[in-house]
Amino acid sequence: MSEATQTLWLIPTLPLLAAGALALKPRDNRGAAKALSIGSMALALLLSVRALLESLNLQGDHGVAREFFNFVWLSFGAGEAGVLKLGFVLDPLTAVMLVMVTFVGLLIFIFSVGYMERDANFKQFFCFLSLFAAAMLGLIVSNSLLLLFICWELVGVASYLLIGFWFHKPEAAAAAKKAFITTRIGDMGFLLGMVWLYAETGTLLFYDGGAGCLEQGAIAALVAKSAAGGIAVSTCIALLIFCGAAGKSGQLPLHVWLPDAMEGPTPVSALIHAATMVAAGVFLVARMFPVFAAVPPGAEGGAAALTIVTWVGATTAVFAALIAVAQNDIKRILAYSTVSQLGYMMLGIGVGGVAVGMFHLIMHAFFKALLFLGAGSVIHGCHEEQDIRRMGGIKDHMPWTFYTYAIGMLCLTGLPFLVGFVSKDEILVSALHGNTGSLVSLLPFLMGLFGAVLTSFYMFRQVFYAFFGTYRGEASQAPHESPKIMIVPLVALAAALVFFSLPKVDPWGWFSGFLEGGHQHEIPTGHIALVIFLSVVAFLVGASLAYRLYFKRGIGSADAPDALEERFPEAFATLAGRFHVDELYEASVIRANAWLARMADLLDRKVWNGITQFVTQVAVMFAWFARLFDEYVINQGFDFGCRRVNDGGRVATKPQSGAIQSYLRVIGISLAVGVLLLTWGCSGS
Amino acid sequence: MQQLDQIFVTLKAWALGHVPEPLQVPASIVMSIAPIMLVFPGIFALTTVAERKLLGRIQNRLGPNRVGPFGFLQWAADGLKTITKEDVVPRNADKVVHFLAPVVLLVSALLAYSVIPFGRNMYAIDIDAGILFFFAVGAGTELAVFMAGWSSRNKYALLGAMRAIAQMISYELPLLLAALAVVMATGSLNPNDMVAAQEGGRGWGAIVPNWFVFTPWGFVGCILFLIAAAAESNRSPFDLPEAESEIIAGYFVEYSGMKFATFFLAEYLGLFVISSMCVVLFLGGWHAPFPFFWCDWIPSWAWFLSKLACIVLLYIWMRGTLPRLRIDQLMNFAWKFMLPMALINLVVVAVWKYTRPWDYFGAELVRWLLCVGLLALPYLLLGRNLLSNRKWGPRTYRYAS
Amino acid sequence: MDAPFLIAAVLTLLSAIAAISLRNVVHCALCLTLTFLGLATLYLQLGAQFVGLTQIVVNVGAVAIVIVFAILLTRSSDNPGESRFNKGAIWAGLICAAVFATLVVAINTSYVSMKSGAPAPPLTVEKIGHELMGRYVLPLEAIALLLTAALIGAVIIAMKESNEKGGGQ
Amino acid sequence: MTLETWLVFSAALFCVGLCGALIRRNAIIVLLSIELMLNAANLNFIIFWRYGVNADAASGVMMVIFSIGIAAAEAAVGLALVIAVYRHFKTVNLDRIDSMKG
Repeated sequence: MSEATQTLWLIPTLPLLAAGALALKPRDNRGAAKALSIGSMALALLLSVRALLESLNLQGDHGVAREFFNFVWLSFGAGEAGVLKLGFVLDPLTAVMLVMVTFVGLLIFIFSVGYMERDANFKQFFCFLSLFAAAMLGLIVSNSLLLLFICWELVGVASYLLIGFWFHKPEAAAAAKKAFITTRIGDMGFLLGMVWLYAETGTLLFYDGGAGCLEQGAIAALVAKSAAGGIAVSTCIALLIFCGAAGKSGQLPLHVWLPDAMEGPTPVSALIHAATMVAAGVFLVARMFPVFAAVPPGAEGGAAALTIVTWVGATTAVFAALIAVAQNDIKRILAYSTVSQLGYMMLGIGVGGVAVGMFHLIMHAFFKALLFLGAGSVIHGCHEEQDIRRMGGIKDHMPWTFYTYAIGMLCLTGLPFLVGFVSKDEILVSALHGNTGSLVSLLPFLMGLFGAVLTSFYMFRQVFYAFFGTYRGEASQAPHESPKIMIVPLVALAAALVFFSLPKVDPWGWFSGFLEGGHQHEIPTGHIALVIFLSVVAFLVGASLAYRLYFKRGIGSADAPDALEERFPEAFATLAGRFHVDELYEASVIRANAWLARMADLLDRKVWNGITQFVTQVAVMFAWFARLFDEYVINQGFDFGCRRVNDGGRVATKPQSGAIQSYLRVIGISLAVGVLLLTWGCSGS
Repeated sequence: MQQLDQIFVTLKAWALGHVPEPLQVPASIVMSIAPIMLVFPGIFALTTVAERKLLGRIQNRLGPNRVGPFGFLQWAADGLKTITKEDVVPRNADKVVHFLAPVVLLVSALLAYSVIPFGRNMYAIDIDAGILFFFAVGAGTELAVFMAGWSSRNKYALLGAMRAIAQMISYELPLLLAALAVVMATGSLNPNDMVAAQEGGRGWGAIVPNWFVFTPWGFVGCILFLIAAAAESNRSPFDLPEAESEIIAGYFVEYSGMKFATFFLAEYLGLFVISSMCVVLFLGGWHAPFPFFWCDWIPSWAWFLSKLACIVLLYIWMRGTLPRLRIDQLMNFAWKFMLPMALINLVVVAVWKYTRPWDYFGAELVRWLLCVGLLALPYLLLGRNLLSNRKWGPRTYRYAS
Repeated sequence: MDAPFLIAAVLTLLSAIAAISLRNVVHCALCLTLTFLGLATLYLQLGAQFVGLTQIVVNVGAVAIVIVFAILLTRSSDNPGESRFNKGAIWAGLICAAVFATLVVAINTSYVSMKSGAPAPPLTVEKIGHELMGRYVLPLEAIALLLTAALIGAVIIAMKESNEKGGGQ
Repeated sequence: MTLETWLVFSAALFCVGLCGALIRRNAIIVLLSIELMLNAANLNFIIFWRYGVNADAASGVMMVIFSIGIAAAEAAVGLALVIAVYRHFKTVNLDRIDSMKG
């Protein structure tokens, strides 16, 4: 076992310690907040790079290089079966995620120093950020589904705190609650899947030298059994766990929280949407890929679980992209874009395996972080204005922001030969390659292509709105460039993207080789060429449409209706209303919930209350008897006794008249009697 | 000379010889009392005239000058007048007590004379605790004053009585303590022993008499005694109880005629007897001041009476000179000066007695200096304290309200 | 029984009875003074000269005056319409008579009265002084302490409430 | 003059004092009666000193001297108490001063 594996636990521990230390610091200790959180993150980055190098070193001939380090967490019974183990694993998946998260996270931390400069709770913000980073890193390095789950929930808590960071805004508080509760629905499935997995395999460790749940023996056992309806247990477990992943990654039914989470500070948006939390779901699927991909022997077709993942991903990609077309909030557009891209990732994993999905995840993390930070810079420069209709022409005011933003945007839209084009292209290639000839199986590919067109369209629309034309905000408050500490991360991310896009670098080749252990899919060259052509067309179509609609015509004023809206008002309204998913949920789930609550209330009132009433009445009856006994037997007896004592006292106080002369009389009598007794006594003797 | 000195004693013995045996005791009593009851009222009569003449002289006027030669028979006129005046008693007065008050006062004043030795072998009774008797009888004075003031049912009378009692009680303490100094020095309560202790003289040719007034403590004691005696007998400047200008003669405002005269008489008799006690205690009693031969020619009772006359004249002089005190000054003087001085005087007496056995050269001088110092220092301190200028708050009247 | 004793005893007893029965409280106090004087003469008759004179000095000169003062300070409480005797006066009188009777019986039956020693020799003041400074020096000091305490205590008790009004001498 | 005569006289004086303490309403008179009783007791001391078996001992006289001192103290404190009581109750009538009544 290498030293890097043994010290793997340090990577999440460093930000955790920073968070703990910050929690104890005084409130206005900004210097410590900056130094501790950024320092811990930088150290974590260094350790992650070291782990990546170590992992590269280990890369041998025999498949994927993997090292793990397990320890007993608690023991509740005798023998090997009675212990619960946790552990850390170092494999290519972990290594690239670590480097990505720490690198992007570090840049976001640095950006936050500038962005949150004026905030009163500066220290608290960094405390939460550090906690979030710690949880995320813990999630990545864990070799146990249980540890992963713990960190998963910690990520949820941290995101709750961060989204609701400006809790004095009611929207922020509501968004935080929404995020937390929505993901909790998915987590419920995750928990069930985990418990089922433990019940079947007796372990939650991923890799344990042949005894782990992702290893050959366990998978074989899982596929051998089948649950109700003839579905393999592995598929059921995979789908349950996918619920959790869908919740975290904002897949279709559970995507509603993600756009709302834009209420948090922009660095939080960047951190959550770009690099980490949303990626956690994809990462989970990638981590559990063996379970998802397990196919019962003798079953025809691909793995059922992966098919569902594919469909969910494709649907989400198109769905979210459609909504993004009609949004006006700069961050909200990016949020729906994120949801859409997450759909791509799921699609990629579903059709092309871990490497395809993860590559898009990593690349997306870079350019989406860049976009979010750029958007943060724009918002910052435009005096907290988020509506793109009130921006415009700010490329002259904020050149650095504009050019970096442009690089990120072009990556996202898939300008050919940029790294974003490559990652998306791989997904589409895999999707095309995976079809079985039927139209239905070709549909994911077509949806992906349509999504690409939409992506190109809405991103160009946004850029044309925000950066070109004339400034439509208040003239007195012209936009200004952001401080250097915010520009530096932008430039760094843009530089990274440009670096990845250099023809000599070929990140995809290296990445797939590293992650898949040299095992390459054989894809026909014809497919590749077709897909490249279609992608370029899609990009051009989206871009030219946007150009015609928004750049050529120009945008009149901030309150003028959208070009699309003028043409298709009803469709645009539907899109602007986000397909009314929130309203649908309001009408269905929440209404049902309310109805259930009412039923429970009725049950409580009528049934349980009746029973309780009866029991109470019985008790009251007993109490009544007890009271009678008390009142007429004990009390009266006591009163009687007291009265007698009182009477006695009154009699005894009679002589105590307070008149001293009455006492003196008694003394006189006793004197006489005493003298008489004395006299008789003396004469008698 | 011996005959003249003992003439009254001889006379009494001679007269008793003519009295039948069973009546000798009462006769002896009568013969002891009668001269006192005759002589001192006579002196009183003379004193009233003398006082008025002297006061007149001091105040630059003539005084009584109509009755007799130079007005010297004024006392007879006054006596006759008071006897013949109507006796007015207030309707609401407590008649019995009102009547008894001057009687009690007179009786207690007269009783006090019984222990005074007026001359060699001239005393009414010779009891062991003569001084104690003197003061015990004096206690009746306060009671009489109260009776007079209370029974009159008069606001001023009661006020005066209360003032008088408060003053008498306050000054009785220094009076007693001053007398106690002599008791300590002589080791006896008998006035005869005290007179005997002051016989002879000291110094070259015994020129300085052995009177106690010529010792440090005796001098201080004598002064204290004289001041306290003036207060006891309500003499000016301590005549607040009968201040005419404030409470129209105080407790005997409601007395008239013979009763008023009785009060007057009793007051003067009290003054005489307390002055006599002062003579006995400090001024050598009936002893002659000098050991010269011609001094023996003058009878002892004459010496006594002349000393008494000196003190009475001193009081008259004081009355003509000093203004009346305020009540708070009076009380402060009694409790903050007289009483501490009298107590310190007792200590000095003890020191004086303790140092008597010293017989080395100059011991006498050291003794004197020691005692004078012991008295002078407190005198200065107390006097300064008394004279220190203090602010008086508004007075609250508790008894008169 | 000789005449001086009879006179003094009758005077004492009568004034004592008057002291407890007269309506006017001041008269009572004066009668008490007379009783004290009578008792003093009885002491003198018994040969206790010093005690007799001390009795006069203390009781007539001080106690009587204090009582008189107290009467004057509490004067306004007199209620002319009210009886001067309390409710149980008859019983109290009977009790007193019974006490007197028993005491007389006790005196007459006591063997102490059967024998009587020689009359005591006259007690000079000097001897009393020596006794006081010798055998009885401790009680004397105790009495001195008691008198001081009583003096201070009486002043404090009597002044307590008048202090609030500004106080007097 | 016999011992019994003296004793009966002092007993009579004592009973007069007792009677006064028992029947009078005025607290001052009660105090006065107590003085009377004390004096009767003093008289007894003197009587027994005078007619006692050991007449040479001056203890009877001494006792009376101390007793007189104590009586003076008692009178002072007692009358101060009466004055304090009077200030509080506005009366010296003992029948009305019964706030210690049971």
